[in-house]
Amino acid sequence: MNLDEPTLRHAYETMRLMRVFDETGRREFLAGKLPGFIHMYCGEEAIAAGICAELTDADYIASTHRGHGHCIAKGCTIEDMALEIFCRRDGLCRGKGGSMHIADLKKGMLGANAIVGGSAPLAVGAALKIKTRGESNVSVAFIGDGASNQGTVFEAMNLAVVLKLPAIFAYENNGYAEMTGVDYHCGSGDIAARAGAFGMPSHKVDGTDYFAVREAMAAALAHARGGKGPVSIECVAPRWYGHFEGDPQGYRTKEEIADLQETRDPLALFRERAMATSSLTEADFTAMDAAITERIEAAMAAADKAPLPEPDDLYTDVYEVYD
Amino acid sequence: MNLDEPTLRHAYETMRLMRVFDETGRREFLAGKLPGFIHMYCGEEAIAAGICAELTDADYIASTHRGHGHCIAKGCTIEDMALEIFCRRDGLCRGKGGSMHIADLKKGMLGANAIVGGSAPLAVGAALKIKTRGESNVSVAFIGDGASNQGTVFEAMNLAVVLKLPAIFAYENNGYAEMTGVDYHCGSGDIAARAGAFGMPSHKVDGTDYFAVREAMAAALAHARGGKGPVSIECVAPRWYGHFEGDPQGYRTKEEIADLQETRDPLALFRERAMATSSLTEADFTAMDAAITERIEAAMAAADKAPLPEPDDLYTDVYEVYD
Amino acid sequence: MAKMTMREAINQAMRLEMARDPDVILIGEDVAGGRGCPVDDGEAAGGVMGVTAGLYSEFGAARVIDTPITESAIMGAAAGAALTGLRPIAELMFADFFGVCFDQLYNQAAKFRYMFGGQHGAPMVVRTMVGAGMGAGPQHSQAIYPIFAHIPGLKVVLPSGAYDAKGLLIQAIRDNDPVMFCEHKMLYGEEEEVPEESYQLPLGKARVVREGGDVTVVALGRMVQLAAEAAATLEKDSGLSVAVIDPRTISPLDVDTILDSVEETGRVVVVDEATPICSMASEVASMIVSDGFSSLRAPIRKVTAPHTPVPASPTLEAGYPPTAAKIREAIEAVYNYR
Amino acid sequence: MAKMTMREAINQAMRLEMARDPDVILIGEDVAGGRGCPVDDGEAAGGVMGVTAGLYSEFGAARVIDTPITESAIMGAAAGAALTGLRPIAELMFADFFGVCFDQLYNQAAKFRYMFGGQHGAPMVVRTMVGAGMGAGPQHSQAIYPIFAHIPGLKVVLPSGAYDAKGLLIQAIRDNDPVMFCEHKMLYGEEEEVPEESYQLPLGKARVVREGGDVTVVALGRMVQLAAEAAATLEKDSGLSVAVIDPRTISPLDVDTILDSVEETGRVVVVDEATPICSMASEVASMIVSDGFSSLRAPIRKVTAPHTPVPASPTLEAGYPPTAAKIREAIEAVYNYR
Ligand SMILES: Cc1ncc(C[n+]2csc(CCOP(=O)(O)OP(=O)(O)O)c2C)c(N)n1
Ligand SMILES: Cc1ncc(C[n+]2csc(CCOP(=O)(O)OP(=O)(O)O)c2C)c(N)n1
Ligand SMILES: [Mg+2]
Ligand SMILES: [Mg+2]
Repeated sequence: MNLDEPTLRHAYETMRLMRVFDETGRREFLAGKLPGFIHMYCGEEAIAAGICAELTDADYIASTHRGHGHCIAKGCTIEDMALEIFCRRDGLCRGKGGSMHIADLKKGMLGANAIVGGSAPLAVGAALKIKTRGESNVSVAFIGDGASNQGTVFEAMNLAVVLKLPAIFAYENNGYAEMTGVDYHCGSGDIAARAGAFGMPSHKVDGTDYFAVREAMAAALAHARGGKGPVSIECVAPRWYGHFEGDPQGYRTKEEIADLQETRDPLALFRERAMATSSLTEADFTAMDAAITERIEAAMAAADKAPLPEPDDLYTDVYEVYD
Repeated sequence: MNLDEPTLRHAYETMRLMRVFDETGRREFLAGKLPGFIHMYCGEEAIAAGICAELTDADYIASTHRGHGHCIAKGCTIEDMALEIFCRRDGLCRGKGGSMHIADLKKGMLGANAIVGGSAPLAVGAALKIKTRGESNVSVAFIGDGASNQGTVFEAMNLAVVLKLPAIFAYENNGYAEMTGVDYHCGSGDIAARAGAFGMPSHKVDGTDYFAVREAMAAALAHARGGKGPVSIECVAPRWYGHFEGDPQGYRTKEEIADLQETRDPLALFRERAMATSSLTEADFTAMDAAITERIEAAMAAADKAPLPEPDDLYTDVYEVYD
Repeated sequence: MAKMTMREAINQAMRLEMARDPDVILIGEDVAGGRGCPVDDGEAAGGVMGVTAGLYSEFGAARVIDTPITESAIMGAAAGAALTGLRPIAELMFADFFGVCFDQLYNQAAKFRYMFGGQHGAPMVVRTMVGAGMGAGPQHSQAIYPIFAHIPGLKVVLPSGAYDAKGLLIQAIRDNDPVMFCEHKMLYGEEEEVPEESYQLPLGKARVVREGGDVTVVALGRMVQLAAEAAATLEKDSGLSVAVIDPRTISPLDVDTILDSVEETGRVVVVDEATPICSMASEVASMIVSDGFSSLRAPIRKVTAPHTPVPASPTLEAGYPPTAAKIREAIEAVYNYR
Repeated sequence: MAKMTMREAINQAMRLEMARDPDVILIGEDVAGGRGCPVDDGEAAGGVMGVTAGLYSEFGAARVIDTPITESAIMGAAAGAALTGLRPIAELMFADFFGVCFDQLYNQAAKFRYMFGGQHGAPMVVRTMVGAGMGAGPQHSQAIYPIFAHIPGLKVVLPSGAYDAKGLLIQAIRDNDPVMFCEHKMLYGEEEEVPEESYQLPLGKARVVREGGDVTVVALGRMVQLAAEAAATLEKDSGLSVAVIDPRTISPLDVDTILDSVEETGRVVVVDEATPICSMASEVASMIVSDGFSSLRAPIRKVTAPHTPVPASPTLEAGYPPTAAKIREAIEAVYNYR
């Protein structure tokens, strides 16, 4: 897979935005500024970036509780996202959704989802809309390794095969479902093969390798846009942080994480390869990093100062208010 | 597989009881004597008989809406069953369950189930009890081809593998889920292979062949009783009647059914093979048939005349009555 | 005006809306008559109760979609399609099955509009069968709609006959939020006068089935007929004047029509086939004691099913839902209360 | 007597019962601290909220069972094990997730006893987290228990603090029918005096939190504290004498204790954090207007969440559940009604 320089830049910036958005968000969370739960995507950036690289606003994604990376990859602006995770009036969901329900329909981002396995049937529904209208877009469900066992996900895969829908099941195998290891919770030990047995082409790739993910997705897109039905892709990329902020991670070692950061950092791996195959330099990356840090700091600071919802907003956006 | 004469007699009688129980029940239903829905097992007798042949009362089965055959195979007496499908006071469930909820816990028969896919998690639960208590029994879920797509069933298979439970998933592929064909509703076209991808040994057999079913079950039993975890068996045996009584079956031909009855009658196939490999004669079978018909007619007639529940039974068997 | 069964009226509502709007699709088990069979007969079924018969032949496989028996996938697919622009009608064959798929309705479809800050809702209708009467036992006979009504974001419709069913279903399909459309299985064969053409009935507007100044009866679904019967008998026998109100939609509930009547009568009976705890019968009673207390002149009597599952035995089932006799007795009790 | 958090009290109840009865097992997600990880540390978690911490170390993998994230399989496994002889405690992490698994509870476990004609029930406890207050948004903050209470065959417990939680949980584990044990997440850290030894509190018996002759307040779960606070303030400020009743179990409901108090006061406020339609607040109000009408001297006021999802924003969430101020206002309103 050979990508030109603007594409490489864009890919890197996308991943870098994810990294810095989450690490900065983490700082704000630990400072008590964000409510609820927050789930870090660090270590998995190449998955969302690779899966969404060739999608447009007319394609759909349905996301998970760990959704910030997906949003960024799908083109949500981080300023709007920051407002939402701060639960501000002008956030993407007016502060009613927060981190676990962030959505941006105009970008085809159908929402983070705090129900494990909730994304898959919804993505199939968007694929059904695409097919009914005769469009050539696709719909992607992001699904964690833990979520891969949920009945809803299996049902969704079967229905997508039966109706030959342009749905792509993007499995994010980050090694853990909360505190439970994938080797324990997935009885077959192989998410991709299990998906394949539902009757669709199935890929398994290194989820820390942007190029590998993007390549698998390109094949999936050709298949799905060609009217041949759904595809699944399992991307393996262990997470760097706890399940959510506050998880002390007694179930894994500091060494595992240090080793991951050293040898399987999707951004570092990308930089290396990009510098070897294009004219991008260390300095280019440093400049991109700096710009992104600045942008995200500004976004977080603005969000922190942005207006809160009005108390009466509690009652809006339901079809009907009872008293 | 070589079986001695008493075993062959018992097997045939079991299947014949199923056949006559359902065909006589059908007559009573059409005469307006049975309430609700009734689902015929004709054509599939060898499945229940083969699966349950070596089970004892200490093994469990969890059944489906099409459960009469499973009951008989598991040792429920047809007199008690007749009382229940007539919804009489002295029926197995005091008339509160009826055909779709018939259960006999002392026989390890954990209930027919009117929720498609409902049986699988329950059977896994019984297997969990077996394992927790350190017993050597097994627990079987009967699952239709249509039910094989339900999320609950996939979840149950995965959990059984994860916990290495003595659970056996007996798929009854009778060609249809109500009016929908298996080739349509099962995306992969192969229930057994899909089950195998969950990480368990998986068999596929001709469900009209008692000996084939029993042989596959013997292997499954050795595996499950040996503490090696769950097994699945797909048994293929098309049904002879409509989904329920009242289904005009516009979606299939009279010829298909005639051909089935001619060439794939589990009882006829059994008789042939038994006569070829034992000293059982045509006359023996005729005698068994006559005895069974007589017994079932008597059971149905008795049930028809048996006392109804008392109106106040409406309020019993709930932990607490509100008024 | 022609007589039409409720089954026909519902079928016609779908047909009219599908003809009018290409975004309306129908998805569910055997709604297209069953696919993948030796005989490809779109008229073979049309759902187990025949309610969707003929729609497959008219609108084709792209819009009348048979599915595997996977209700979470069906409801989720409808919700996802609704969120992105279609107006699906999804069939949940028996409402009793909500337990395998409710997340996609209550946490997803029903909450989209709110949790996405108003970006979009899920304009979908879930058609589903409720109620006892067929001897089908505990898992196929429930009137489980109070659970739907509990959920903010779900509207819940409960037609008591063919005329209402048609107008309410057309309205429900055009509504921009998810609507649970609960069809009582014992009403499918009941006939009423129903216009051939399209018409809409608003959601949240009760029907005053009969006027009356002595007692107010609020009855739901199949109970409306029985309540009207009881009222007529009492008027004939004892000269009582009994108002019967059919809310038609239980969420939103037409509070005003009920309170207006209570203001006149001060005496109330609520009749529902659902089990009593946290039910619509309780909801209506509690609404009245909160907002109509000053009119109340007697205890409110709820006539409901008992707090038990539905037994299979017809003998027992006959005593399960309210009967006209029990309703009459309750009306007399509140009327005679001093 | 030692002070103990509700988290500790619940942990202790499970520990005591598991030590007493080998048939009691615990099954759920991460209840054993997470299996299959590089570090096999049974103390690592104990459920996301740490409620089951230490049980894995004490009772081992055969009785403290981690599962995949498959709630239907978990609840079904518990139901099947309960039907065949065990007494499982199954954890449904957040009650909000009931929508992916409710069938195994409501159509299966809850109906066994009835639909099998009394052969056997499902002696199991489902421990689950409810309530708003963490800013966790629409799918992790619901007080969804009215839906559980609607179902015949399910008992529903809603402890308001550590002492009750321990005694009620022990009782629930020994009960022969399925019990939904709803733990408010904002109460886990709250301390009360709790005996170290085992004790049981009956299901279906309310606690009179404070006596009072002017107004009866029925409050549920976390609302009990707020109601008691409001009552105390009013007594101090205006000399009002306000009874506060905590039903402790909402199914079965201790109707008598409530009616006794209403007989004295004639004025009622019901406080619940759940959304209002077909809720326990409505249930209690409707029960009173049916069975305590002659005592009633004012409209019943329900103080509940609005009929909306729970917003993530803490600003909005703060206005979502009832507050002591709103409860106080309602008490004054019913007190002053003439
Ligand atoms: C239906 C449901 N069950 C349980 C949870 C609680 N929960 C939230 S995230 C999570 C783990 C998900 O694991 P995985 O799918 O691997 O995603 P990851 O967090 O690793 O990205 C669990 C159990 C939930 N939100 N929804
Ligand atoms: C959850 C659920 N969905 C739908 C139904 C309605 N239903 C009853 S039987 C049936 C078909 C089942 O097909 P299969 O599993 O192949 O069993 P078979 O009837 O062929 O024995 C359906 C759809 C149900 N009872 N439960
Ligand atoms: Mg994971
Ligand atoms: Mg079948």
